[in-house]
Amino acid sequence: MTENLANLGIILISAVLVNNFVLVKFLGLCPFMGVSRRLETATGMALATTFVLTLSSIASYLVHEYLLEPFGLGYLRTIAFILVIAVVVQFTEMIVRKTSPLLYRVLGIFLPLITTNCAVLGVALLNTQQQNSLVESAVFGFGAAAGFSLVMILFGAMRERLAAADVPVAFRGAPIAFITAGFMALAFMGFIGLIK
Amino acid sequence: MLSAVLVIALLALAFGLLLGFAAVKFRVEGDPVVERIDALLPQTQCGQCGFPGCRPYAEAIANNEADINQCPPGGEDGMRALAELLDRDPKPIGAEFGEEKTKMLAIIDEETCIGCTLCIQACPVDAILGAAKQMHTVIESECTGCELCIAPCPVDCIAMVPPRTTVESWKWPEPETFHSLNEREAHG
Amino acid sequence: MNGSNYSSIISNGFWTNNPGLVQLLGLCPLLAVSGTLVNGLGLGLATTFVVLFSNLAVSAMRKFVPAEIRIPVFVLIIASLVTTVELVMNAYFHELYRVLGIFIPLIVTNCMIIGRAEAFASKQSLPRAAADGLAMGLGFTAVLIVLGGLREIIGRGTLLDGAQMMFGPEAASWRIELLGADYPGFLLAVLPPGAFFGLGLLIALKNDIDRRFAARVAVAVATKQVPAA
Amino acid sequence: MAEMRSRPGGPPLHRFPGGLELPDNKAMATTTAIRTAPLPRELVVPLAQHIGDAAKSIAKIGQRVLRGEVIAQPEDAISVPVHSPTSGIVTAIEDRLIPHPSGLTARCVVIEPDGKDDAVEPQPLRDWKNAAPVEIRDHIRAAGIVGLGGAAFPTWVKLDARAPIERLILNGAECEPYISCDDMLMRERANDIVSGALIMLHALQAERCQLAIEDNKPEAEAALRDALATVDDERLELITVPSVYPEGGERQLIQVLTGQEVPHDGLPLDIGVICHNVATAAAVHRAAIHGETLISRVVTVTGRGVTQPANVEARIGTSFHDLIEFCGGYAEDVARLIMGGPMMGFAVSSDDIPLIKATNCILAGSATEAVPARVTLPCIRCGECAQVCPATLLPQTLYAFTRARDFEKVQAYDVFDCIECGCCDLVCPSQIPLVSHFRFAKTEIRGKEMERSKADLARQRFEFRQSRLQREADAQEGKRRRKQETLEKLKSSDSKKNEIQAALERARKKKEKQ
Amino acid sequence: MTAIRNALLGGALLATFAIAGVAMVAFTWKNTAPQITENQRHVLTSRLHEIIPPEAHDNDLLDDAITVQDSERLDTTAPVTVYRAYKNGAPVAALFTSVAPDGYSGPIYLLVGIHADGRIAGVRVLSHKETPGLGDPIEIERSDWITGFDGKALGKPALEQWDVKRYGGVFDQFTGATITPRAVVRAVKNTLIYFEQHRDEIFARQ
Amino acid sequence: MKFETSPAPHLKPPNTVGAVMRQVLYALVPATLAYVWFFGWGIVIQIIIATAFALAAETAMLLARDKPVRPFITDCSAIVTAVLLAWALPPTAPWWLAAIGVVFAIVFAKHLYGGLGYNLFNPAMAGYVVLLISFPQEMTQWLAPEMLVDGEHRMSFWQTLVTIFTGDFSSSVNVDAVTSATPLDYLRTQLANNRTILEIRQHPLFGDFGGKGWEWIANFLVLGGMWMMYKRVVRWQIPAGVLLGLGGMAFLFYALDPGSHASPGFHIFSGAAIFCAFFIATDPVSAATTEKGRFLYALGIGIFIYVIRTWGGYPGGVAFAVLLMNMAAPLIDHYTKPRTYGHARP
Ligand SMILES: Cc1cc2nc3c(=O)[nH]c(=O)nc-3n(C[C@H](O)[C@H](O)[C@H](O)COP(=O)(O)O)c2cc1C
Ligand SMILES: Cc1cc2nc3c(=O)[nH]c(=O)nc-3n(C[C@H](O)[C@H](O)[C@H](O)COP(=O)(O)O)c2cc1C
Ligand SMILES: Cc1cc2nc3c(=O)[nH]c(=O)nc-3n(C[C@H](O)[C@H](O)[C@H](O)COP(=O)(O)O)c2cc1C
Ligand SMILES: Cc1cc2nc3c(=O)[nH]c(=O)nc-3n(C[C@H](O)[C@H](O)[C@H](O)CO)c2cc1C
Ligand code: SF4
Ligand code: SF4
Ligand code: SF4
Ligand code: SF4
Ligand code: FES
Repeated sequence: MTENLANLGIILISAVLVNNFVLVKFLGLCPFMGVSRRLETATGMALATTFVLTLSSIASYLVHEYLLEPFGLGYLRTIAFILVIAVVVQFTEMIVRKTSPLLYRVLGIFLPLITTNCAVLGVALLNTQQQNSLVESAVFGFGAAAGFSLVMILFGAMRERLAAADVPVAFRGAPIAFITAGFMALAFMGFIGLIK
Repeated sequence: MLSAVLVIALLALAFGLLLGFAAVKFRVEGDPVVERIDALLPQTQCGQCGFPGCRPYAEAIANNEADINQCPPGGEDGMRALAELLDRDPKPIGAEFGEEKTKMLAIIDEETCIGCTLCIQACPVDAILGAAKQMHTVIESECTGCELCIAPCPVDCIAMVPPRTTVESWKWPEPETFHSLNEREAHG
Repeated sequence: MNGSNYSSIISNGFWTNNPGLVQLLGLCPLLAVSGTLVNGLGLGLATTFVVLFSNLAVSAMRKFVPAEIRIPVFVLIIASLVTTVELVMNAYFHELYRVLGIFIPLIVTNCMIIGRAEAFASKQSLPRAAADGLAMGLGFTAVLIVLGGLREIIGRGTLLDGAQMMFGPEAASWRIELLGADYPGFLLAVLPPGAFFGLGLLIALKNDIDRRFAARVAVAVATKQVPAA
Repeated sequence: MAEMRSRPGGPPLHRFPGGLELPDNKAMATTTAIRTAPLPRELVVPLAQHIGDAAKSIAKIGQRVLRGEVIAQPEDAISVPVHSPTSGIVTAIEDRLIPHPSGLTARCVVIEPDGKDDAVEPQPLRDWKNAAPVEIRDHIRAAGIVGLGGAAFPTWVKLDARAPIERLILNGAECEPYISCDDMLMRERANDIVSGALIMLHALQAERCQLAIEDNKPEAEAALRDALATVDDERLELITVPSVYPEGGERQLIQVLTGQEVPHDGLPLDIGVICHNVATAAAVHRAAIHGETLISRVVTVTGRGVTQPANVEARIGTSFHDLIEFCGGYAEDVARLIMGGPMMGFAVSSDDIPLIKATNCILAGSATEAVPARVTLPCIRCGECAQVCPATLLPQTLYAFTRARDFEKVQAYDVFDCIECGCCDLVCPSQIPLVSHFRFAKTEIRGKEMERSKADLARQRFEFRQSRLQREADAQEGKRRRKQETLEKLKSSDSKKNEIQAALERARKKKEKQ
Repeated sequence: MTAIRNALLGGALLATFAIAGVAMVAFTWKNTAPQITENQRHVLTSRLHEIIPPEAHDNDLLDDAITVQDSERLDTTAPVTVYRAYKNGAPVAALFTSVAPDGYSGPIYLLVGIHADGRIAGVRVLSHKETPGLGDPIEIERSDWITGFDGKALGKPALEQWDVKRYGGVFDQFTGATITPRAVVRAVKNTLIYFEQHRDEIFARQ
Repeated sequence: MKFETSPAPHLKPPNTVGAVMRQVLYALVPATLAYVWFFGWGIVIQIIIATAFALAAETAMLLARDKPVRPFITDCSAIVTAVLLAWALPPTAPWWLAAIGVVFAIVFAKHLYGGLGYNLFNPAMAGYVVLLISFPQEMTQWLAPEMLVDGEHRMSFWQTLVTIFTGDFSSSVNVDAVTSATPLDYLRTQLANNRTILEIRQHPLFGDFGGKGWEWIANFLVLGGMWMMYKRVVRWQIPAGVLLGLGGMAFLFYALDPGSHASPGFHIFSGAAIFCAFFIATDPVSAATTEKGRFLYALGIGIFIYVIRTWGGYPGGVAFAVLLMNMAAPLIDHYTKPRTYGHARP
């Protein structure tokens, strides 16, 4: 394995900033909108997702590489990946619950939601599409999760500030959250070109 | 085709085993969420939410069987606290459950009271004192204002009155401006 | 929400409980593929197909799946359906398939689908479940079409661009230059921020309509009550 | 902690964060000496004049009381008795309007003076130098002395040094504009203050006493210096501090003099300091040496809304109206009547309210002076408020969370550390009534806590009742079963059939009765 | 004990569904796979056919591809695929997947078609990241600027005129954007030069 | 006697929002004059157009939202937004550009959030970015400093007006010389062509520190900034933070490789860096609000300006950097709450 460190750095920056999963690639939006009303919950969700995303990125790489490809079953990848993700989520939940009740209190309620976070499946699919290696898959998964966490936490803090704003009635709640996300996407366009 | 079926079946089998096992092994005992919800309810025990008391309502919320906007005594503030705890969108108290009223206290007109004890049986928090055939009184500090004692009284001697504002219990009002969040529909 | 009659199932899907505007589920495809009307329509129909059949399947087997493995079973059903759709689109609508890309397999994680399976189909009879699936799917599609249409008009000044991808080569001429050929295009609408702004505005519009309607109803009720009192 | 400019030769001073330099407007009321107000036709003495439960009236309607006679006894530990300000007849004990921001009424003793001003036998504390501290405290308590600096906290409690006290600070800062009662008192009765300081030092067993005075009161400073020279006690020290509002705030003054902060959840005595107002010291002197109780005080009657501003010594219970009349009546354009200073005082809706122990100033403001025509705009987050906050709070954030009704956050941002000085309010370009919002938040949070504890009580009682009902039902059920069993047994023996019948009858009757 | 039984039962049921689902998918796959492969090929060839019409050649372009590498001339270290068109065994044209590395926001991937006689048959942009609204007129969908290459050859115009007008060349620049068109022009020129130098190798069939 | 009551304090507040905003406008006057000197009348026309549309949009939104119009118009915040946005536009840009930008700024970035004080994002910069990504062509046509065009070709007020409203450059002006890249733009594109800084600086676009003309305007902007600091409209944290962040990054890379990185002085004195440091980043509403937070916020802006200028696709960088840090401001505030009096030191 001769992974070029610079290459991995580019994958990371690309996934976190330039091609941010939420704001540019449009993945993982449901939790982004759904559990970001408070900074605390947003942070919890971000942490849980980071863990699961990285792990399932690796796991689905392994399944794809060693189970599907050898048998020429690439077309089954969606089914296989979703199973993998469900297992990883369940597994994480079990481990966390067993080892650290404290952590479970923080992350517990978010874990089941992650299965239907399409960023997780998205990473797995993109890994196969981009033919990433194992290490690349891991870095890509982590980068995607870090990008997700970054905007999620910023968004959570912003929404707390929004709670005091005199937003026009029709825009209260979801609409202004979308508008805000729009501005975030606008700001993230500044990163275009950072990666050639 | 066979290999496809085999591979996925293998995966699924492992998955199913794990889940079935987890479902039994790691069943959650007791639900701390219910406690936390219950702690936010006003404990008026009035049943306006459609459940026999606050705790049943708390359980219903926890099980997704009831919405968070069904408790008028808790009012806007209570609903907000629930929304925050459960990370749901706040919504106004449903009109069908009654309106948020200022808190009232029951007083018994001691002249008229015939000492029938019916109100004592109705009061969910034992806030009424008195024995059969004697005059009854409401313990002001313990009455939750649930109004459950009103209906049973055969001589209609119980009335709800707003608690007196004294210099001690007086609260500073919130200054109003034209950009106050006039419609207190929570958002964020 | 127990959907006692069909009209309420339908109004749920299209308006009161619309997956895109109210439940806020399936947001990713909603934003990602609503660059043009045709893209939106394509993914909307694919999603409708999946939710319809998953509802049917779930409703059909609701009696004999134990609670513990309900979710995994649903997920399996949905994943199989989605893969089927994916293969079919790849074979027969190849260009559209390429445009929609990763968002076709991602229908699997559209929470709306599993949500309907959980909340509705697993408790209701077959025809009801079918109606619900159709209503929800089409409601979702409607939002996709409106958002896609708006973004296409504002962003490029056209409508129905790329119709040939769905309706065959002769549909290429369906493309309408709404704002004239030399409309420079307001790029914001087609770029990612435009998607967020667009959906935000749509939801606000819906809220506003609801509010006005509610206000009108309240007034009507009030005036009706006056003579009675 | 940054050092503040201090007089050459004086001890190093420190800075407290924030604060404002305000035009002091004190001169109007300091041109004449302290005037003594005549006895009014009626005195209204509220029973609650300070924190804690109201005192319980022991006077009877129609009773004649003497000056200095106790008319109400404290019920609460942190409380003091109330004395009759003059001799006369108690005409009523009823709810009257009192000076309170709520504009509500509270229980008062109404006395009609008989003009004789007969006093009870004065009981000075002879030989206080050899008295035990506890004796002095009890004496001060009996004299009804509370802090005259604004909060009217019972002075004897603060003299109860539960920890060793290093220094006593006498607060003569009087930092708020317009108010000059302490200034005049220091000019005219410096000896009383110094004497009071010595008594307090003894009561506290403290090492030294610092008299702090702002540098805008040179006459008072000179008078105090003379008084200090006469006693020549090296434990007493006069310190001039620069004039910055709200330096007179206890915690701010302590920080200026010691460089230390009073812990937010503690008291000054936790860092070995006790702070008293200079007027309080004078009152202690009068109680100990002359045996007088606290029945009058010096109050500044000022503002452009009153014709002849002055400092007036008046009996507690004199109405604001009488005091204003004594000072020449209202000017044409009077628009506000304020108890306290322009920063911390509250506007009252009527002048038919009595002077209380805490009233240091009656400000009759003209329209141009005291009616801020605020156009409140939204907060623009400029941060000016945070710059001037002496408690280093973030008023803009507190305000935002108060608006959002997020009281949890409001508390997390330390709203209870706000001393309500009004600095933030004044500098805010959006002219937001910040202090009012914080007061609202504070009472709202306290109210919620009360509701919460009430709800907890209700929950306990509800659960108790549920379990009681359950127990009763169980007992009933048990009884029924036992009865059933005996019944079965009895069924077999014919001989007791009648008995059974009778028993069943009885049971039925009993049930009907219930 | 029941735990294990439940787990087994669950697993079995799940496996059943899995088998059913996968069977459905596999069945679909069987029936669509040929069509899908065909589609994928079709996408590629149709791009090539934009430049070399199908009637101009008689070989299968996709099968007749070689890769060449020349980091200096072709501006990329990656191998460049060349599709070759023949009619009746005679070379007709070569299609290069060239790269213009110095676009405004990154490399621009091009398809450069060159007739056997050295004239440009056509150029298309395969992918790029240029600024929308500024650099994107290089796409055929946005403007026909790219067709300006058709028929040009080395020396026609002269080598130093292979540039945008501002720098003394013959090609238009875009308003507010000269970098993008310059990069494309340069890449096309370089491809032409490479083609001239290696014409025989390129058309040689092994 | 009865009295009205009102909450304490009972003194007249010395300050108003309108006064604060007007100080910003005054502070811009000298720099605007310098701008006119170097680049002609365009900026004045742009300011007028933008202000007119801003006031119209503000009024319309206030009416639509049922808010009183007077207090919010007289607070002048809409005018500040308009003027700052106009400053960021190419002086000969078509009129509709200013109109679209400012309407977007007022309607979307400001009033959907509740108007004055509630916006999370800097309205002027939001408007600018929308224009930049939607109309990059119009947004990148900059005039060369007038000094470059010989004296008699200076565009008159009338000519500029015609250009702005019709899009045609008057025939007397040499179009090639008129539309050109800004120094930053030029620097970036030439660096991409592997030219060294030294070579690039030979170009007539460049002055002693930054771009010719630009560096003079920057001086006047500093003057305005000092005025605002004197007036306590802005405090030192933000300008210092921006300049330190940008200068620090530039210094770091300049020290590493002066051949392919411009000097800190160049970075600070060209483009909108100074403008940003004193007028844009200082927008109190969308900035962090704690003292420490403001410094961090500004430092972040400085760093992002450098990153986007150097490696990004948009050479300006300022607007994106500001929006990016606007996003982070609430979080920064959250983590920079000062220690309250009497609380233990953390
Ligand atoms: C509830 C309460 C309890 C207090 N207990 C004591 C005490 O035990 N000892 C003491 O020296 N001061 C005590 N204080 C007095 C305060 O330190 C302070 O001097 C008083 O509140 C007047 O403050 P102010 O006028 O600055 O508001 C207490 C104050 C309050 C509110
Ligand atoms: C903002 C503020 C300003 C104050 N200014 C003064 C003052 O100028 N002089 C004074 O004696 N007390 C002032 N106080 C009250 C003091 O904090 C403190 O309560 C008093 O000095 C304690 O003395 P006492 O108990 O004898 O009244 C102020 C309090 C606050 C909160
Ligand atoms: C935001 C932005 C994006 C740009 N994108 C491109 C681009 O994609 N392609 C391009 O050639 N020039 C682009 N430019 C313009 C270049 O920076 C440069 O100014 C231009 O190519 C020089 O053109 P000129 O010589 O006609 O002035 C862009 C400029 C800006 C400010
Ligand atoms: C120092 C200062 C800087 C300002 N900068 C901006 C700015 O960059 N953009 C803007 O739209 N408004 C600016 N404003 C005006 C005002 O704060 C802005 O319109 C608010 O964001 C509107 O809520 C500024 C105001 C001040 C006092
Ligand atoms: S309505 Fe509220 S207070 Fe009444 S019982 Fe239900 S939860 Fe309790
Ligand atoms: S006294 Fe009446 S109103 Fe009060 S708690 Fe009991 S039943 Fe409810
Ligand atoms: S001074 Fe007023 S406007 Fe400025 S931050 Fe504080 S509350 Fe907001
Ligand atoms: S009133 Fe409170 S928040 Fe405002 S400056 Fe004074 S202490 Fe700080
Ligand atoms: S569709 Fe819900 S997370 Fe993407």
